[in-house]
Amino acid sequence: MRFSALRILKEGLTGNRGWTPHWRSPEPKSEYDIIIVGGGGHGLATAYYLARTHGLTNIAVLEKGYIGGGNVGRNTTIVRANYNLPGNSEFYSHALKLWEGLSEDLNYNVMHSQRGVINLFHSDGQRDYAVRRANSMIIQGDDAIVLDKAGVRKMLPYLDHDNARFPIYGGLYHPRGGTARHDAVAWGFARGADMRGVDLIQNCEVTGIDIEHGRVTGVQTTRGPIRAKKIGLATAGRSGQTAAMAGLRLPIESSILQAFVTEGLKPVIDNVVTFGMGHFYISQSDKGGLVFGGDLDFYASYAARGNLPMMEHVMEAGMALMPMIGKAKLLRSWGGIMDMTPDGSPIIDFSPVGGLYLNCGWCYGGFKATPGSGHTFAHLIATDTPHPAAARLRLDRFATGHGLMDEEGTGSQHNLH
Amino acid sequence: MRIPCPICGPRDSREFTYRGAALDRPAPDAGADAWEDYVHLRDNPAGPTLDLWYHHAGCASWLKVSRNTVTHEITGAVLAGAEDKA
Amino acid sequence: MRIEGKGRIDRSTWYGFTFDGVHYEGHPGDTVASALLAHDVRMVGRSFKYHRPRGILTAGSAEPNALVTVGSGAHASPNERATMVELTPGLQVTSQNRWPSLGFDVLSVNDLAAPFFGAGFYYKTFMWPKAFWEKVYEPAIRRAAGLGALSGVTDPEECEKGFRFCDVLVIGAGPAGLMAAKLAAEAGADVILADEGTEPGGQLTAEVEEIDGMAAHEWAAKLWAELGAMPNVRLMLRTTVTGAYDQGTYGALERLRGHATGHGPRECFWRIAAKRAVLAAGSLERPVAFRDNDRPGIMTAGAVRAYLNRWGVSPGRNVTVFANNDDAHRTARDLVMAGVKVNAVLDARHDAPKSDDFAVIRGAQVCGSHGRKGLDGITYRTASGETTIMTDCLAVSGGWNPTVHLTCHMGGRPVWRDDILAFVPKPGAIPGMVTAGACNGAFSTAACLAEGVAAAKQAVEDLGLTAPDVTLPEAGTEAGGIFPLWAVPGKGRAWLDFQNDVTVKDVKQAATENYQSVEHMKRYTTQGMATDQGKMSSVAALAILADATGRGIPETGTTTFRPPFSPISIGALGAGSKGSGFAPQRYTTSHAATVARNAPMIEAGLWYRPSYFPQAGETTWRQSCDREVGYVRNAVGISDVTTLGKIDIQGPDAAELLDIVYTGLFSTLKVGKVRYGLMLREDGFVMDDGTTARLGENHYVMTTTTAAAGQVMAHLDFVTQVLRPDLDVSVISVTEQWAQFAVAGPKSRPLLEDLLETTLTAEDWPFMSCGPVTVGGVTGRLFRISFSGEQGWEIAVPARYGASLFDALVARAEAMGGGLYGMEALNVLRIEKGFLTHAELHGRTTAFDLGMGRMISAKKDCIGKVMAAREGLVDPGRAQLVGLKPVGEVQQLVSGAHLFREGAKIEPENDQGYVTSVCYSPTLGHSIGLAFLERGPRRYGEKIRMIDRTKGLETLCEVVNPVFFDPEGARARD
Amino acid sequence: MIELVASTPCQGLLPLEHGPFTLTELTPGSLTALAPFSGQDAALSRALDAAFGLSLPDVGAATAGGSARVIWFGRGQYLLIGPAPVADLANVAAVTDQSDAWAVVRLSGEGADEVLARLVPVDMRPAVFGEGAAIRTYLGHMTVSIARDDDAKGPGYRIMAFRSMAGTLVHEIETAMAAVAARL
Repeated sequence: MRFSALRILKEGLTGNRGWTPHWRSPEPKSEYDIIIVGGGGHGLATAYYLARTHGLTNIAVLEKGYIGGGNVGRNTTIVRANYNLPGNSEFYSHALKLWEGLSEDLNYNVMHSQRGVINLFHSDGQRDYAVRRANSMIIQGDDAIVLDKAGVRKMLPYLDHDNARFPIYGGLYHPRGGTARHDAVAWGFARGADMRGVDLIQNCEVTGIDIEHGRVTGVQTTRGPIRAKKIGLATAGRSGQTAAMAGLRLPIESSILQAFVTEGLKPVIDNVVTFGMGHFYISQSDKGGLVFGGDLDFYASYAARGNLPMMEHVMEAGMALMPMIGKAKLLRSWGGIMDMTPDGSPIIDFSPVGGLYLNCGWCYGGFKATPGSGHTFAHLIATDTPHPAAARLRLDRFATGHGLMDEEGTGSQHNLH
Repeated sequence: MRIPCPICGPRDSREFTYRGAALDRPAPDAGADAWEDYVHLRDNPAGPTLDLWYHHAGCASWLKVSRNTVTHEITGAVLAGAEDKA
Repeated sequence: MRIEGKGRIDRSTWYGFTFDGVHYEGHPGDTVASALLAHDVRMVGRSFKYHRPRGILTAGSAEPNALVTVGSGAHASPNERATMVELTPGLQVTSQNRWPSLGFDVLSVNDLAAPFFGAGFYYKTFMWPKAFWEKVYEPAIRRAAGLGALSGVTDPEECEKGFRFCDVLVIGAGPAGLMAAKLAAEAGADVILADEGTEPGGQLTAEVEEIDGMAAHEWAAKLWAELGAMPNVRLMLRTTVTGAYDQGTYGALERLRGHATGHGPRECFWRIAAKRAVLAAGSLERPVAFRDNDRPGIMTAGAVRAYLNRWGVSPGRNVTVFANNDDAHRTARDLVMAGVKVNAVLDARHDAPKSDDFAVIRGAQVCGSHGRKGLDGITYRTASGETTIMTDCLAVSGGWNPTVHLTCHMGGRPVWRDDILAFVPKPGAIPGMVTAGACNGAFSTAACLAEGVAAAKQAVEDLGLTAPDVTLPEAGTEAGGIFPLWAVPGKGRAWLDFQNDVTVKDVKQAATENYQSVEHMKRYTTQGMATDQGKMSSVAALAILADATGRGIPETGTTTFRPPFSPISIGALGAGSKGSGFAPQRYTTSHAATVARNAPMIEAGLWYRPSYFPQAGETTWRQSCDREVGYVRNAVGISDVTTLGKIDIQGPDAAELLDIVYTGLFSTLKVGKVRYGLMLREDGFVMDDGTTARLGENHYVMTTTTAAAGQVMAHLDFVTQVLRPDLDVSVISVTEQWAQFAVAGPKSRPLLEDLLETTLTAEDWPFMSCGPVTVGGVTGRLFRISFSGEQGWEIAVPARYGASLFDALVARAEAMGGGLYGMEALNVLRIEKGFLTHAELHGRTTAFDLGMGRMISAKKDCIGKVMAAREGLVDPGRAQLVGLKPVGEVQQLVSGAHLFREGAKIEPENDQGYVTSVCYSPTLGHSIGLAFLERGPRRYGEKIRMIDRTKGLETLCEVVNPVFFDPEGARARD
Repeated sequence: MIELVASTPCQGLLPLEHGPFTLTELTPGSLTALAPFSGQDAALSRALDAAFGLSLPDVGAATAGGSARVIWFGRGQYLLIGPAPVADLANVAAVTDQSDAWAVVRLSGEGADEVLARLVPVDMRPAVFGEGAAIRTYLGHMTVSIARDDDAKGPGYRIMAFRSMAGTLVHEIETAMAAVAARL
């Protein structure tokens, strides 16, 4: 079924009786050409692009819970391409281009809203880095504007411009950055993949990866064994466990990132605003809730929930930056499991096991990567060559020291981000 | 979250900073693989783990904390390195 | 309307307030909701999507409909529950989400288009034409969405946060919580009893019943007072426990009464560390879905009782009760006793109990309601057909949901009980928490009292205390039967989520479209995403989903309950951090004198440092900066350098520690000498740099950069405690002990000789030497080091003398044609010399990149040495430090600009490096810059294009040695 | 010879009162960090006893002798307060002058623990944080040392924060004093 205003009109006039499932709930077959482990945003997008771009449809996405239940359903919905370093720069640039046509491509409105991202800076040194980053972005073909104090004040009059502990010197404005409706991204990819014949198998946990002579042959699942020629792992925070099934140890530690939403409010924040000194970022959803987040809870965890110290720190940062939100009430907080790499940048690469491909290490940046990740991972799996936009997202960069992408400069080792 | 500092007693986790899995530093000549293991690769267990915390706002001790990454249960904490100190 | 003789409000006092500009009066003890109902105001808001009229549904914090804005201007607080706002004199209350008025709301037209606005409709449209999404559709959606509005200006009110500790935290002061607190307190435990209400008793405050022969609410008040008199009990009213966190940590929000009269903060967010907790949070009554069940005048049966019994208000003059359980019959009983007309109790059960006091119609289901902006009548269905009756208030009960939320905050899922048709907590879901009373599925008062005692007994015995014998008070044992009824079948729209306008049809449509996981249904329909987080709707919605998908309720499961239990203002959670409160401010001892000289201050590692010192006649910072650079190059400059980290390292193994943490050798440093050191992270990248002086055989003092001082201290503790506990060495920060000043320039020696009344010969005090000195009788430390390339010294005195020494140094310098220099001049001086700061040591550079590869001693191991040798870190193709000098017409250099070969296309593949630091060098008379350039040191003399696309600037530069000035270093050694 | 004039960390900021609470600056004389070398704890304790008539305190505690007192100051670290150190100490411990490193204030008044409850993540009630207690913790976002410091009028708290943060220390305690006083 193709979605459109006309279709809504027709259904509305006929009692909304004609709607059909957005995807099937098939039984798993005994064998597929390709199995994608993980029915989150990246796994679903990978399946979608395998089908759409490469014409491969004998594919299953295996999801242990419900599709879209991982980080794609629990993030702060920010979409941007404002990275500094080679590797990230071209990858997120590629992803943003895919975002820009995604609703039409999927025929599912993902509410991609290019309302602009502003990264504030608070010292001359930070401004210099913003200029460097802005140049990287522009040279990459993306957009960036360095705002001075007055420029930020004009765009974001509600910030504390006069009394802030960390005075605002200016901002790096990325007009094409913005937000999208997170669940819709998962569902849109799911529907698009299903329409092209991909089997989405929910409530199917992979419990083992079968390897013969150094090459994958299939998986064991809670719904029985399934054979496959190729297996792509897209399990985000759980990458450590899924890779371990293939005998691999990854440069990944899983941590908690909390996010927050307030009760609905009339429009008051029109952009995405990032406050680096306070590790705080915020936007307002179309429904009216202020959606915001902060830094990691800073301990390895799979609990998908955080604790008070970081939550309070985020709120304190919010009050420091924009004290007008003091009477907005926090409605809900949640935690995602972040697959943190040593340098804070992702991995899309072959694994040492034949036919097993890795898509992991998304740290806090996975949502905005979704179409780019799926698109380039599909390319890698389908063609056995890295997509040019993701060729630097290599697994061996830590061992060799070549091409590390430590955007924050906090250290290419764990727990320093 | 409260962490049982062996020196100060149970304290709010806001007094601590975290530094990941407690691993033994290899010898300088242990080879590239051993160093890659130490600096970058992680078991990343979903379950019991032993990790390093620094009680920066308290006694300034580095601790090895036995903790469960799924439940956040903490079963113990010892002074890191104390086992080597006579 | 008010009912004489009912309620516990102070009728002798009148409080005036306004709602949408209309003046009303209420009494102390009223909530805004009770006061409005007393005036027969039924419509108080509009729903989110269809802008349907909304009335008061509940009498508590789960209220989804009666959301109002309280106060005005900067004090306006949106989305306040009218059911929770205590009436105070002069309160201004305004309705929300309507335009132009509550009565006439233009967007109520949405309701007519409802057939097109079903679940998830927005995912299926607004895609064409593409540009319209952001330009037309989204702005329209945003404007229509949202509830109340923020003022847009700084919240002028203050909040506070605090910590509390106890043995037993009892959450909820209803019958179960009161008894739990009593037992725990009598056992000798340190008890906190918290309740979100304004008086103790929980549900007892709303009921007509007796405990131990007393009115139940009086029994509660009496026990509360007794508890309050015990030294080991702390009572917290108006305090909502909002979240359960690890190791017995709870979040709680206290609303402060004094605030309304201008005394103190508005709210306090408490973090409570409790060894054990008893959850006695009660239960929440759920509505039943039927056609048009959302009209103002339809409310929960328990709420009708609460308004009558506690506030002396009847929400209607002609009330009908609709229920599937015994409990709701009490509403009819209480109304009749109070003289309010009750049409009938419509009970869906065919075996419902009969009453002598009011009519009970068995097997009846309400299948529709009538009225425009409030209820006029209902239609109900029995076996004999449909009947329409006039009624202005329908009290509905679909049963009660135990308040299990806190037990789910750590991932626990509640357990379905078929006998009471409700989810109850999973035992042990929160370590250390026991549940009791209605939140545990015990619905009779007697059972609540007993469970409270049992739960507290378990808690105190866990703590090793002996539980005393507690006599259970006499109380009612009736819990009431119940029959499953979630939604009355029929045409039309039956509401589940009143605020978000989610109907039974929406849930069914979601199931049809295969959004069958309860999480999918919730997210697709938005059911449960309103401000009540589904408290009023989720169980019914999942029952309908279960039915639509052919699963049972337990297999369908619930969505995840997450903190906070009820919303908390960001102002409370972020209390204290407005303005300068966000982080400590660190001031040097020269701060006041510096500010007095009008120096703009900049932030550095929480410290404040002067940018430059403007003088009369100077109109730009550059003029000041150039003058200050001149002081140092030509006379003498003074600068406060206290902010650099200073760490005393003492002990027999001090030298060995330094050899481990620095790339260079420090064990060979002679006493009285200073050496520059580079510190790596274990991954081989540069962490920090600084000088370290050997003050004695076993005594060094290390300096760190201002920003990295804390990090280096933790690192040294790590090395000494974890990696090398065998070392006998002590590490202690002395940053705060010493006020330290740089004295630099060709006239620095005479200045210091005069100050110290001694000679400082080049032989005794060569470059990179150190030692004790006496300043005005005070023992200080003198270091001959330079960050400017000039002859330089740093003199340190105990901080109490810092301000005084600063004044003395400045006076002497000014007398010698020099003076103060700030961070801008300091930056110019160090760039001229190619010295590094965080602009270059930005965490991604290696010793190799900085041209310091040879500083990694081959004679020993050090932190980071192995990983620094990885091929990627010593690749000759890496960008390495160089100097840049403009050689074309354009002379401007920009930090953050990128570097390209002449003739190369400006694209990422050709990007060869970037500029980190630039300045105009008054010494050399042109701009200079430091940069990282691929294979840079082998390209001196080459021309390179500096490209800044943010300003559209291109500057042709020559690649040069990064030491621009005095490359031999003779001036510093002079 | 120039004359250097000493100033105190909280000069011009204290004393302060709100309701029953008083905050004053203390100038306790010398502050000397003592970190015993490996295995020298007992020797340090003996040396302190010989010089000042007091011993090393336990973790989280203080000892006093005459005008001298020693408080536990962190792992393997103690702070001698009052007299200047004697030379002997340096044989068994790293001795570091910290006399100018800390702002030292005293908070007192009935219910002063309620003021600290706004700032400190440790139970400061007099019954729990007993006489002779001395800990390291946070006050707001500052690391501090807090010790019980009673006088004839009742319980008091000696609070030490970095000298450079004296302004923030006073501001935060004052805000909490006012907030608690407003409830009384």
